[in-house]
Amino acid sequence: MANLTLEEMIEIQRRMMRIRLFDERASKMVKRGHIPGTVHTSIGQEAQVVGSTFALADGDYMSGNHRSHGHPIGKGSPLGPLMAELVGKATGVCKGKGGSLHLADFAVGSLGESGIVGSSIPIATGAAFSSKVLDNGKVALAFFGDGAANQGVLYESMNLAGTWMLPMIFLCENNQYALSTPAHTVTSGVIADRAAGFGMPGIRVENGQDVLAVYDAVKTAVDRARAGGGPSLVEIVTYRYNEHSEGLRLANDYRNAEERADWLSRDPVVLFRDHLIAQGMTVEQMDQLDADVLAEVDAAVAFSDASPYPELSVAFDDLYTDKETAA
Amino acid sequence: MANLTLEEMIEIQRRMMRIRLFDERASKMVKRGHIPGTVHTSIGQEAQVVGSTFALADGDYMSGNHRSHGHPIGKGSPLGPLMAELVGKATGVCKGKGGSLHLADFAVGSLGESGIVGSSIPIATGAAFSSKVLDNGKVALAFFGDGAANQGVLYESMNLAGTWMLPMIFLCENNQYALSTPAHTVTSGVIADRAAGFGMPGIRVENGQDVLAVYDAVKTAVDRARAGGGPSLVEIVTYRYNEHSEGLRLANDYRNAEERADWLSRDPVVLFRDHLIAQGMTVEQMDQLDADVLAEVDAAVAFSDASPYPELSVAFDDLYTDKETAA
Amino acid sequence: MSVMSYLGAIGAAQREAMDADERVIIMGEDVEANVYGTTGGGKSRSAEGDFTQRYGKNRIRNTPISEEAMVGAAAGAAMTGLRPIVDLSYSSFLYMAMDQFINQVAKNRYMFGGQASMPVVFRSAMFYGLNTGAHHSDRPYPMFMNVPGLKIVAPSNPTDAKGLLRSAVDSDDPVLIFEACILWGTKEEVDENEFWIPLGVARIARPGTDVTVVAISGSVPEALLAAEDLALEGVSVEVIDPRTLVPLDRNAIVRSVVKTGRLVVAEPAHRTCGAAAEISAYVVEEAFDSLKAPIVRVTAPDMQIPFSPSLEKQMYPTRFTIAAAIRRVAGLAPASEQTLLAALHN
Amino acid sequence: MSVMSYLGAIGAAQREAMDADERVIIMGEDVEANVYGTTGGGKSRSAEGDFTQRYGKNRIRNTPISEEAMVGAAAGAAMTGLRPIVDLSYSSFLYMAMDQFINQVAKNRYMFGGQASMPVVFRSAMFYGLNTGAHHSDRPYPMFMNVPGLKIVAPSNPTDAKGLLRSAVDSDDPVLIFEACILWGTKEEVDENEFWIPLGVARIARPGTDVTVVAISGSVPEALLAAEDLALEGVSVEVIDPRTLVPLDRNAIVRSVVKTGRLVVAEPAHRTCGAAAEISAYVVEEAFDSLKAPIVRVTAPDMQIPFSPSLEKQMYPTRFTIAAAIRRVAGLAPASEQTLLAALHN
Ligand SMILES: Cc1ncc(C[n+]2csc(CCOP(=O)(O)OP(=O)(O)O)c2C)c(N)n1
Ligand SMILES: Cc1ncc(C[n+]2csc(CCOP(=O)(O)OP(=O)(O)O)c2C)c(N)n1
Ligand SMILES: [Mg+2]
Ligand SMILES: [Mg+2]
Repeated sequence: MANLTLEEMIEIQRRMMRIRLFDERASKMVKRGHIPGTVHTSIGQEAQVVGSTFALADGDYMSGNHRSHGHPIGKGSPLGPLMAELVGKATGVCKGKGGSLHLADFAVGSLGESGIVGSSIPIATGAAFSSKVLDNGKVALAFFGDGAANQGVLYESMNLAGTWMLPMIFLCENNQYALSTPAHTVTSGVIADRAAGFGMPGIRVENGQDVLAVYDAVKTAVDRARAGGGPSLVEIVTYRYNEHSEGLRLANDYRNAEERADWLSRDPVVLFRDHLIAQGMTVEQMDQLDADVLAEVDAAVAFSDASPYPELSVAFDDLYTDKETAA
Repeated sequence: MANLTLEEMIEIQRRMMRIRLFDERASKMVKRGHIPGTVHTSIGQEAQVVGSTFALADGDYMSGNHRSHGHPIGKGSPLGPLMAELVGKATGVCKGKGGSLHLADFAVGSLGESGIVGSSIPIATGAAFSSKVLDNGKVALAFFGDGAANQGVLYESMNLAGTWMLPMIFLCENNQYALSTPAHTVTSGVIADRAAGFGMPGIRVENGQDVLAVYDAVKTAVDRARAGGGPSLVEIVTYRYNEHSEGLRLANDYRNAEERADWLSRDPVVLFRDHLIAQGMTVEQMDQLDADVLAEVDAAVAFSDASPYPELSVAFDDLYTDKETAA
Repeated sequence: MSVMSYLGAIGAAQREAMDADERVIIMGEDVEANVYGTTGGGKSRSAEGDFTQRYGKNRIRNTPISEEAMVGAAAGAAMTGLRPIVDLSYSSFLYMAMDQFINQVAKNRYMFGGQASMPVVFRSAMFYGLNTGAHHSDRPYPMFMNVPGLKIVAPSNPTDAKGLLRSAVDSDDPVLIFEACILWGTKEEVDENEFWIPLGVARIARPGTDVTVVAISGSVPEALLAAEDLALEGVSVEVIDPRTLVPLDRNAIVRSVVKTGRLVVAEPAHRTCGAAAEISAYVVEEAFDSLKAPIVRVTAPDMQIPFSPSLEKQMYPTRFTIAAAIRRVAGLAPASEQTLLAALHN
Repeated sequence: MSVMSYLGAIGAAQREAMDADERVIIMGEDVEANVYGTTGGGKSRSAEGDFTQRYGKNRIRNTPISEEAMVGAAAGAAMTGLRPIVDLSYSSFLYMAMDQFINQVAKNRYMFGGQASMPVVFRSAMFYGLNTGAHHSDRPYPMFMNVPGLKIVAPSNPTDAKGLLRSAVDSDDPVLIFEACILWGTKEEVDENEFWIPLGVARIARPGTDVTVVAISGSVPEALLAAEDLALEGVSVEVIDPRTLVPLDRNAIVRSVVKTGRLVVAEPAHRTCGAAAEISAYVVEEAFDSLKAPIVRVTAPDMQIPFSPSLEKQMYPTRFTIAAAIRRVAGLAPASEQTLLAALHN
């Protein structure tokens, strides 16, 4: 079981709340047109995200997907430049060039979220490979969804990581749907069970709303990877509370009310708040934590609001390292 | 155990001998420059090939790879147009446009060999899909090597076939090397074990030189598929006697003499010849079979020799069904 | 006739094709729930008229997110009796299946000496200009034009979207249709009866005599606006919409240039090795003596697409940049700085 | 100086790069056994000097046949401290990894606002003209030219192969090198000391004054032969080898055309949307007034590659087809029918 100090557990709750409140704000901003395009929230999946990122060390790498805000937040990225990025401001973590789908914060080991489903899995694999060649003790983790679990590149990467014994965690966020498509209708077999054929442990965390259960499973895999034991596949069963993306409206509801109510009754941030209170924290302390995080989110929005849009000309920077090659 | 008549078993031996003698001839022709480019022989893998193709019905589909001659021969394709194709003659099964790497004979359900490793697996999957939609009772089989087993498209196809319960056999020809690379150095886990995670049976035939063992395993999978039981993965352990491709010469020998001697001592065509003799065939009868097949190969070469090269202009046919679109 | 959106016209064509031929099936991610709006009631996202109810799950197939297997399986199915329409949603997902497109879909028939035919349609949408960032904004049709064996269609209006899709489904060769999302909302009167627009025949979107503009996909409406603007200055612009890029109606383009002597090519793809390069090179080779001025390309720059709206808006041909190119080849003075500034900040 | 083959020069450059920088590693299928001849002794396939012995299995890595993961992993490794050289053997295997090339390798740095750099080299060989059939004969560099963010190199001789590879490895941006197998045997004196040829600088392979021929990769030697042939008839042909296609030395090409007024572009890729189209379109846009004749492209037709030697030989530009194009732009009568027949049956 998790061997965490109270302080660490408070930090876990703080990061989960950051995701919750950041994404709730982002959702509103999309609906009001303050954020262009759309965003995919991790609301409901906070335990799955933070349980995973918290099991990594500061210098460790990770890559992610379109459900993108939680990962860097969970890894400790400050909120201001993330929010500014969502809005398309020059102070965004990617200078406004990436947007929600393509957050990256190399300072915290976030090598990039990918709008293309499955596409960033080999990037994390390559980071694990460089760790191994350079022998620098870093571990890499790739986040991907239940839908992405049917992209072939996952199995190529698992095989490569298994063959080369790379320090790597393949982390499947099984929120049971890929857009409108229920996982069981397009997935043959069980995702975690696919690990065995690729010579690595496959762990399925059935209660992905319990952040400590997630942390334990991922930490075991991280420790194993760091010790030279090679890669693992960890599948975490969870649920997204919102629609696939903000603003999307489908005529058919593909999820039923009972299912939703059941998952809502096991809200990860509420569960862990209660756990912390059981551990001796007061209600006031927890309320204060929420208020602090809300202030952080407010500050992030204020930071974004106060930031300029990028100059037209910067669109032509950053493609190549040398300016001459660019058109 | 295989429920085959003596006649059927003789036909199996005939097809194995066709592959052996056709490929031995092709090898010589490459070395003499009669066949342009190179070819990849199935010598040593005859039991694996014919045990598989013989388990299919006449109308069933299959797709293959660069080690390409055995598959259509095993499925009953006449040798003349195959040999003419290798030489690049107008009477070739693909009119000289395909060559060794791209044999196809739709008349026997051969949907094409692929020079690109792994690339034809979804083609067979699509054939199985059309069988299912059209409900025509056909089964499809995809041949691929141990090397190809690390292409992601295999797992995408397995998942699709598993989800849609397609009548499909994924047939891995594990000859233990991909070119110079030993399978165990680039494969994490056991190929057949990968089936379980994709919700299908995975069978490993350890003695792939025993054509009846191969036949039994594949026939079970074919029957299951035809009965609506969905796909299977069958891995057959075998060995190629020749170099990866004819004419290739590597400075380093990546296979050792002992290993080779062991496999040579279990030559599939010798083993099954002995089996047939034990079943009551005479040595003379078996010699006659060999002589008949040799005559077939001679006739195929004669057919090819007598055939013209294609006219220059035909290079510009067959790209599109309508001639106008072509350049 | 009835008013249809571009998206609605695609839905209508799919319905007609499904009704006309049992071998036509639709497969893709989220097609059962009509997420992308072309497997629903024919007008927009809607539950009624739902294709899944109408045609059943045997013919309307949600796929896993496995583009490579999906494209290859559609090819294999097309070789063995079906006529699949594959919905690949965004054009930038085509890369996942590039091997299948090039090595199987395009080469198969040729390599096998004509044994197979490949009646399959691949639809995908170019989401450029909608602040979706670099991963979702691609316009990759030029790279497919370099692959012999594919047919490539890029409709610019609802009528063409409907009529070309019917021809694509009826083609025995593989067809890739690139739809521009910025056109999805476009509405016009479209014949609700069946009709087919042949592949390989350009449309003169606006006749003219002084300058030819060949415009592709989402650049067609912009070119028409530019032509209107220039008409006010007395320049008569002929706008040609090739509609299909392979086969390309090269004769129609050359005919026009022989008449006008001046050519601008506008398209939303990246510049280098784009369709505009091909059209320019072809015209200079075949109609050199008719040319009175350089051929000018108006394209996206060789730059990936930034997310920020403030950056993205300058990336694609607009009425203003096309007009500027027309002015250049017509020998007119550039528009006033004011107009150009207005253009950049519109 | 010492005599090196094209293949040997690549091996030599790889050895130099591995010696110069520990972060350089080589990965690919069958590189440990030196199957493709560039991880051996430096001259040809050979056991001595074997890279695996010299650099160890940590830096010389056989990969599974998983091109997509291989390319993506190389990208991820490049973002985190290594400088991989990836041997993809045949160019037509690049399609397997197209998503990684376009969506990760090319876009990564831009999307992330310059946070990452991507120092990785992808080598592959175009096996055209060797009767390997459609799957192995591709020359797909034009489609990569349409992808901003990649650098693209196509050396035509051993010296360039060596010097450009060194610059590619030292580049902090991703570089794709397309090597033509028909050039592998080419030999010349090459400096065995380290040298670098900058990316983006064309080479005047033969100076001339009457006609400019821009030739790419395997078409360079053919263009030089055509130039020799035409010299006998008093036509002075300037042959330009761009060497790198991105960045493309556009100025060098325009300078030459301004001088000669006549341009032929020869390349082994398919015609539509090829590099020749780009070069032609660029020149007509920038040097229209200098042009005295149409720009003529000599390319492979828009046709997949047939296997039969009797069919394949007519597919690529040759000294004869290039000479015919030069004659056309120079206003000379076509060569006699005899010469052309000889060409087809050579
Ligand atoms: C290659 C590719 N195919 C399809 C899509 C469109 N798409 C975006 S998100 C998504 C669903 C992803 O589901 P999953 O992997 O389970 O992640 P989740 O959204 O549930 O977190 C799809 C189909 C895409 N972005 N990339
Ligand atoms: C996509 C792709 N990658 C690499 C190659 C080069 N190649 C041809 S055959 C081969 C080895 C294949 O091994 P395996 O699948 O085990 O088949 P085998 O030759 O052993 O029958 C390789 C690497 C290829 N043709 N296609
Ligand atoms: Mg999901
Ligand atoms: Mg093998």
